[in-house]
Amino acid sequence: MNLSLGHYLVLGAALFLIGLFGALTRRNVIGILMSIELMFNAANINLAAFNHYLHPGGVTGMTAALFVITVAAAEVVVGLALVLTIYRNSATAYVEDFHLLKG
Amino acid sequence: MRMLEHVYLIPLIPLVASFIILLAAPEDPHSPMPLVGIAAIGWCLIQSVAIFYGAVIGSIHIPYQMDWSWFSFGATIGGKPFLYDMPIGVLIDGAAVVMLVVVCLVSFLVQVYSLGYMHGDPHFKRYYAYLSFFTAAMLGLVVSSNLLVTFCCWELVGFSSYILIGFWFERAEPAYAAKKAFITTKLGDLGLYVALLLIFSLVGSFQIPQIAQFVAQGYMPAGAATAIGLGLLCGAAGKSAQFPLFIWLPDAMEGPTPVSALIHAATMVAAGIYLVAKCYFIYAASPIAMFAVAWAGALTALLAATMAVVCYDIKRVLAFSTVSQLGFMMCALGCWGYTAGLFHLTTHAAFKALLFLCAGSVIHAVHTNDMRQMGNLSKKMPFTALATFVGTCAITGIPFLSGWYSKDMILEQVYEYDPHLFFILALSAVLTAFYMFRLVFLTFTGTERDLERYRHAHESPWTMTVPLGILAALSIFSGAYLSHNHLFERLVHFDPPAGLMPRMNVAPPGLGGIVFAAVACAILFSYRLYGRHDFRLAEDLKRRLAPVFNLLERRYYLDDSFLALVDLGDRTAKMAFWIDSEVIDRIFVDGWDLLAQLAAQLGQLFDALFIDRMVDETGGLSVSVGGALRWLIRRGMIQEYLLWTAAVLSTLAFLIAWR
Amino acid sequence: MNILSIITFLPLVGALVILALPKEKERSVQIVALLCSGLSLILSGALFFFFNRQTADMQFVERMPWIPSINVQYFLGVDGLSYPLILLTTLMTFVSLIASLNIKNRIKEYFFWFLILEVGMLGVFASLDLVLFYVFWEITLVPMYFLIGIWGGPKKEYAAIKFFLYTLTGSVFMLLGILAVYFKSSPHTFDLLILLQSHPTWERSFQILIFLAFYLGFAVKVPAFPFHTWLPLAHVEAPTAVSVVLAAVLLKMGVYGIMRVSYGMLPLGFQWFLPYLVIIAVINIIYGALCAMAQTDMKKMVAYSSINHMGYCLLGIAGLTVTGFSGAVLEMVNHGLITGALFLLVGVIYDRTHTRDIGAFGGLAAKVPVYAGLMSLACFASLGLPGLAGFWGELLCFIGAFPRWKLYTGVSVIGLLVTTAFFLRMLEKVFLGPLNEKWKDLADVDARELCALLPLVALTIYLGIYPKPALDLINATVGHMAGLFK
Amino acid sequence: MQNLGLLAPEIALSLLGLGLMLADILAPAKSSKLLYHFAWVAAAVALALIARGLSVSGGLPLPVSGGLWVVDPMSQFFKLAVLLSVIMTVMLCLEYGQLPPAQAGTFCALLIFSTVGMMLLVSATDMLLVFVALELISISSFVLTGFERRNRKSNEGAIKYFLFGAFSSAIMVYGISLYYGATGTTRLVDPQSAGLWLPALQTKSPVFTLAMLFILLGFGFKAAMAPMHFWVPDAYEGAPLPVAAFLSVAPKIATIGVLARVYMVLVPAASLGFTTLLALLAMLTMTVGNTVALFQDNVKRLLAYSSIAQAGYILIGIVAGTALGIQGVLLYSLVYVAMNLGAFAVVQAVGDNGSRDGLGSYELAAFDGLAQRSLSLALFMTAFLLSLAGLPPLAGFIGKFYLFAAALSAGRSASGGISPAVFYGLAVVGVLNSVVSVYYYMKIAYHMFFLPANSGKGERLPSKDGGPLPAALHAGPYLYGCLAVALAGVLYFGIYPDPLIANVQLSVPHLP
Amino acid sequence: MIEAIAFYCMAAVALTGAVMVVTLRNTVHSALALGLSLAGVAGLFACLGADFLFAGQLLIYVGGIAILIIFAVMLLGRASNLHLRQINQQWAAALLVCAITGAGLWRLVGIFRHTSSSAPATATTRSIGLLMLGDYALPFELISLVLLAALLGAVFFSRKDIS
Repeated sequence: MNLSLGHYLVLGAALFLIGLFGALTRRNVIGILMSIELMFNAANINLAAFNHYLHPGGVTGMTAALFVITVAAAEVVVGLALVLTIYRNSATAYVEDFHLLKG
Repeated sequence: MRMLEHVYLIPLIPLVASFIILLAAPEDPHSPMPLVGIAAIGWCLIQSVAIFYGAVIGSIHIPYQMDWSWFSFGATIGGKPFLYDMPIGVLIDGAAVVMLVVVCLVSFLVQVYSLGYMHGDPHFKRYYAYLSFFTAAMLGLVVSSNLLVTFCCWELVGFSSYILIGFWFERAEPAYAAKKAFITTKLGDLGLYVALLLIFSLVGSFQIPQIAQFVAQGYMPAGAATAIGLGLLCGAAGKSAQFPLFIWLPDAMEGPTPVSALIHAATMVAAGIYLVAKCYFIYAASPIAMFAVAWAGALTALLAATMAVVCYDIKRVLAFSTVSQLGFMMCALGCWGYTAGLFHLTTHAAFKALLFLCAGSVIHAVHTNDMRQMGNLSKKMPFTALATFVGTCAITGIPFLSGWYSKDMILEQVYEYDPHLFFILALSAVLTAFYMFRLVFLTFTGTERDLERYRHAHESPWTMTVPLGILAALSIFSGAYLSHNHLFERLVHFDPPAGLMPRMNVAPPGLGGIVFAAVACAILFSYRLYGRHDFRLAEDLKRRLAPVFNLLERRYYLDDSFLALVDLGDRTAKMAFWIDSEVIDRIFVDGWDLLAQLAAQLGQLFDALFIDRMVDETGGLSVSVGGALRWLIRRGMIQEYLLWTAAVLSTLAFLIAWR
Repeated sequence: MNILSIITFLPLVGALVILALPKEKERSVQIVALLCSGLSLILSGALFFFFNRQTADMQFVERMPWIPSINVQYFLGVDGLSYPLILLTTLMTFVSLIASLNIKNRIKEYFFWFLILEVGMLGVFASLDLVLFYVFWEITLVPMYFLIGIWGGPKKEYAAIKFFLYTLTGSVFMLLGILAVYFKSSPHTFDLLILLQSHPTWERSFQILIFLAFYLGFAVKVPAFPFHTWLPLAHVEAPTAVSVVLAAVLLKMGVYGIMRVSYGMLPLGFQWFLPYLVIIAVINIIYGALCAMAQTDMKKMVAYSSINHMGYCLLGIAGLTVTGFSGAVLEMVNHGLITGALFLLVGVIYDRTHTRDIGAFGGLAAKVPVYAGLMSLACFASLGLPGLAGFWGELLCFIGAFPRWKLYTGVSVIGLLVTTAFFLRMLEKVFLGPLNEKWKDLADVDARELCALLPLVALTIYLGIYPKPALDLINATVGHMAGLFK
Repeated sequence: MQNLGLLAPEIALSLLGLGLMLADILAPAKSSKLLYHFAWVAAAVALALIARGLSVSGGLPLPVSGGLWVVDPMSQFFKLAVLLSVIMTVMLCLEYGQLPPAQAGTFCALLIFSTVGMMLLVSATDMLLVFVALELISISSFVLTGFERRNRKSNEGAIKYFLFGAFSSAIMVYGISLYYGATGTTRLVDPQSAGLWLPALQTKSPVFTLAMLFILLGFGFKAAMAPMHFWVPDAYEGAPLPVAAFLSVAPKIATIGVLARVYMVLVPAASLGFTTLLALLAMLTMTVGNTVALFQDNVKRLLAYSSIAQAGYILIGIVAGTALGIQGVLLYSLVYVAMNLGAFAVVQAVGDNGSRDGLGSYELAAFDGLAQRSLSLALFMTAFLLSLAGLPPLAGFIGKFYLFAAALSAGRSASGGISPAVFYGLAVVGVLNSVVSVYYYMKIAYHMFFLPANSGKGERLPSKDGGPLPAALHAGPYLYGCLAVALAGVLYFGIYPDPLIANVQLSVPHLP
Repeated sequence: MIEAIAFYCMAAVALTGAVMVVTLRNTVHSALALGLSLAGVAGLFACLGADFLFAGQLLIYVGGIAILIIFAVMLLGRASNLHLRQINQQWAAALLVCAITGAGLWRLVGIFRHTSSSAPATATTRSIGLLMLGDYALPFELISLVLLAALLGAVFFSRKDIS
């Protein structure tokens, strides 16, 4: 059997959905962060797969994926720093505990 | 002096005088300012008499008309736009000439009389200002050539009546009576108002000659003429206290008695009659309106007379009598008796003013209106008694007194038109004789029933008796003078357009004699009941006819109907306001409220669906759209935010992908 | 000569000067306010002698581009419809400012807002460009909000926001209407005079829709049933002088708008709406009067009587005759003067007794004769006694409406009776009868109040006896307007 | 490579931002104010460079396109607006007491970096550039939001903002990947021809439309468009006030700029069949913003909801998609900068006055009797609020006027299966919303003018010494300067908007 | 055939890791699973012939981000209580949302079900480098600012108050 673009897209979509589910349900901030990383990865798979199957002449998709990886890294850095600060202030990393601001 | 050319001065001089009196001097019970008013009206009297004299000897030509431009406004009649130049002016015809004399004369005498009657009143000066203002308005009504100006004066007359009835405003009753008078007459004025609108929409002018011409040329549709006629009648019924709007007049007796004499006997209440006469050409074009006038008059004459029979308040008896007599006039007008009606108006002015002033004199002496507390006053105030007797004879129609001429003329005219009406009027005439003599007997003869009051009674000062004398003289002689050589008929007559005059019956000779016989019987009956020292028979009769008496004393429940009407108005008002504040306001202003309630329900729905959320919900249910939307964010949970977002996103993605 | 601009913006200058003055200089603030609005009054009064009464054209026109990109102009001008209202505005503002001299707290802000309000009102009547018109229209809202909200009665906040929201709801639809008209016209323009002539090419359904949008804006202001419920509340809560301006001028903006914009620009829509308009007018007249009758609060009663009187204006307009239009304009002016006086008078007694309950008084005429006299005069003028100004406006409205709406006019005459009834009842309960001992030390009107009242009373009498000056201003314009509708 | 000279302002600003970091190290902690001055000077320099660029090439630079970015009047317009808002924000920071002075350099640098991101964002015509620029803005904003490190509200606002931001950028990236799949490039314009490049075959393909939907939501996050608005009130309330002011203005209009470029010009929403969708979102945005704002007692939060609603109004112009719509969007964006920043400035003057704990002083109750404490501040606030509500003669009115006009004109010329009712309905919902908005704007006015300064209404935190609040309220010169600029804009553009409109109109025909 | 086996293996690794990330109670384990999943994705990149990307993924993601996260989780220590459930109560709703999204995405998959590639895998590093310094120079430079900003932020949050 031959692998089609569909296979990769299914995989990407599955990863995206798992990430989405995690982002919506994990109680821990870091858990959410990790889930979001999964969503980024889903996008990266898409980019690479599209590049390979549909636009094999260029490398735009892969380059874009690299940019995404970098940006994701930057986000994680800030996010973790933030989580640590909050943890220092209020000793919790569960998002349910963040409800000072509401309404 | 060119009296006629300066006839416009007649209303203006009292008007100016009124303002001078009102503004030029401070309030003072002994103010000399009334002399200004008397002087003004004196001048008017001289001028009026001069015009009258000129008209009688034919040295001046009537009708006389003179107009000035007042203001203008755009109008469209029959699709044709034009700038209507509203004139203000005078129109002096025979009726106006006579009315001028009547009004000026009575006004003059009443003002002189009031010097005595009102002397020492804290608002003495103001009283004269009001009187002068009234006179001005009334004279304006008489001389105006413009129906709208007439209406304006008509309203101002009503206003003067309001302030004069309520002159002693510190007491509650006059205040109430004044209001009642104004509102009741205003009710009638609505008809007049609509009639005016109708006239203008058809004719495009308020000028009486132009309207007359319009009618004469046959442009006026019969239906419109009827409507206008009825509208005018409505107004006249209010002002002239015709059935069923006469309820205000008895109450109006709360005002000072000279005021009653002037306004509610001689002049203002005659304005309605005068108005019908002034617009007689319209009635001529509408048999229905004519018919209505006749019957309204006849009914009024009878009903008022019956009510007078049971009344003990001397002024109210006179008031009912006035109403009844006005009914005579109205009926006469309704029976093509233009001359007869106005003739009676003229003579009635004299003797009714006389009677009121006499009553005033009596009240001045005994300080009560109740005839049951009087009696035998002829001993104390013979002149007044004599004057009253003269007046009573005149109104009763004792031959060769003024009332006899005019009433006879009416009865004849009415009989010729419609015998049914004649019988009603004849009956009224008989009743009139009865209750008027009842008044005389109760007041001036018999025994003194209230010794305290009797002891203090005294004859009035000359300022009051002199006018009485003059009026008494007029009551005796005016009829003879005016009917001599058909003087009045020559002066005041209406020429019906050809073919409009209905076929008439011929009055049998001796009709007057039969009526007089009946009247004489009534007088005797009255003497039998009230002329002696004991009233047993009267009491007995009263007991036997209790339901009838009751009905009459309650004034046929018309007052109650009026009150019920007022009450209905109040209720309607309250209901309207309730609707306003509870319904319309709710819907249209606090429409948000409605939305909010809906939203609250929505919020409840949410909670029902996500029942576990309710556990956390500490605050009450949200109360608006915003509340419902806010529900999404109320807990401040980031993942809930994400969920909502993702839900919308997923739905949209699904829809767009598969569309 | 930019005379109209000067008249309109003089109060703005005053407002800015007041803003620059320190809070403590209360006397100067008052003087500046009176000076500016007085000057505006004098100038607008001076126009009376230069106003050409023979033409229906706009006069004293000022026109310059304002936002040329979308063809918005700064376009002012007056004709017989707007000039009387401008005169009324300057007069009533001046009078109200005099009456406001007894305001004790936050004087600077008060006069500032009041002058801004005057700018808005004058601008509405003077502007001939729809955008400009709308701008001025909205400018009136804000000062009113503050004037009611800060210096008002117990429920002032609610009244203020109710007034604001209610009026704004109406006017935003007007804004949409303005835009729709703009895009409909070709070339696109907001020029009212051009728009007044371009309607023949607009289809009926469009006109009806746009008419409704405009009507919503105007009807709220009039206020026409059923959009009137803000009015009693606003009036009752507003301070005296604000009530005066509200009744005397702001309500007129609605009627003016209907006459100027809706009628001329959207004849088909207007025609479509006519049967409803006349019914609304009748409801306004009778219902307003009935509601007034149910009141025990004098101010509220007068407020409802305003609804009743605005009904006459609407009736006159619905007649579609030149007489009706004259009547509507005249009634606007007269009602302004009379109701202004009534509110001032109610304010006078409220200042002294802190109650407006009709039942709380009795027999005051003996105690305060001048006040009683003035009040009676104003009441009788309001109920349409001939010889006072109110009569003529009503009469002309009725005459104008009668040919087309015989039945409705006939019915609405009942309004006259009810009006009489409640005014007389009020007079009876407050002034007549035995004196209520509680008020035996009541003082009569003082000089300031008299200063504010006398011009109104004098004009009421003058116009009642001799309405020619007012009618001459109006005639040419309304004649032209009525001719439009063929 | 394209002419880098066109990017001179951005480059200069980045360099100055780097310089700021260096200066932070060198400058002593005491003179932190100096860094703020450095920052606004940097922004002013960029501003001047843009202005110079506009003036040398005969008023307007020719649009350069076909690459990753364009420099055209529209982009320059937005850049000017962004820079203006940055300068005003720095002015606010100068008066704000809650920022740690030691970290002024970090703060300013982040501010400048995010500004660079915005400037590139409005110029971008490439999805990748858009994404990176957006991330630059986001990451800087996250940090800025949490800048009051010891304040738990600030922390919480930052983390919520961060999570929401990361989540939506993940979705957006997924969208970009689909976009790449559908088109084979990340460009929004055709590299070969300088004109509009619309992958004609692709617009109806689900891949492309889904991509555009995901990207739209990514933009929606920054522009605070419902249903991506949830973070807004929390982040604004938590953020230091100048940051909240900045966030409510600069990123929002920059995103609006790119949104307009993408969905009006490059890939018109109508061609995607997104018109109804966008209209619905616009209505939802307005309604959410306005109705929820009715309930707010915290002024920062209230203004946050108000800014959501404002975004909804701007969306009307984008939905209309006509030239008039673009004009409206541009116009409103600039006007919005002035009025919203002005409003926030007053809030800062009131809320930051005296109390160091930063809690509760942004409650509505803090505005009680402001008119008596400082009439000028109250009047300033009133002007800004009324402008936000869209009342003439203030600038907000002109903006709304244009937007509603755009909707109506779009409705008149609606074609291609789109019902005109969509546009008319949008206009009607818009005006109704502006009525609703008056209610809460006037609620602030109610507190300022109607209530006495020391009324017991609403609990107010006592000041440190427990005494009553100071009778008079004084704000510093920078704040007043900021207010004056804002008011000048609000009044000038309201009364005489023609110069602005003329410029806005000029920018329309130059769009690629 | 080998490609297919490699794909399925890597896909299994990536998906299993991903599911573990979102389901495991212990956050440390989750973080480890994340590393696994990311590695799987890296393998997929390799399958696609994206050599540079494969390297980048391994270096940055697996070697950088995943490790960083593990460190952070360790630092939080007590926060990863094992006895607490790590999935909140809205999981059902979330599942529904995911299902709907999935249904939408399924349409896309359907379009490309039979798209296959015959292009041979080539070395991409050079091309990527050229692209980054050519067309994508601007975003490339901008990325540095992004990283700088992230760095500033991280430093700011982590350092102790000077006062």
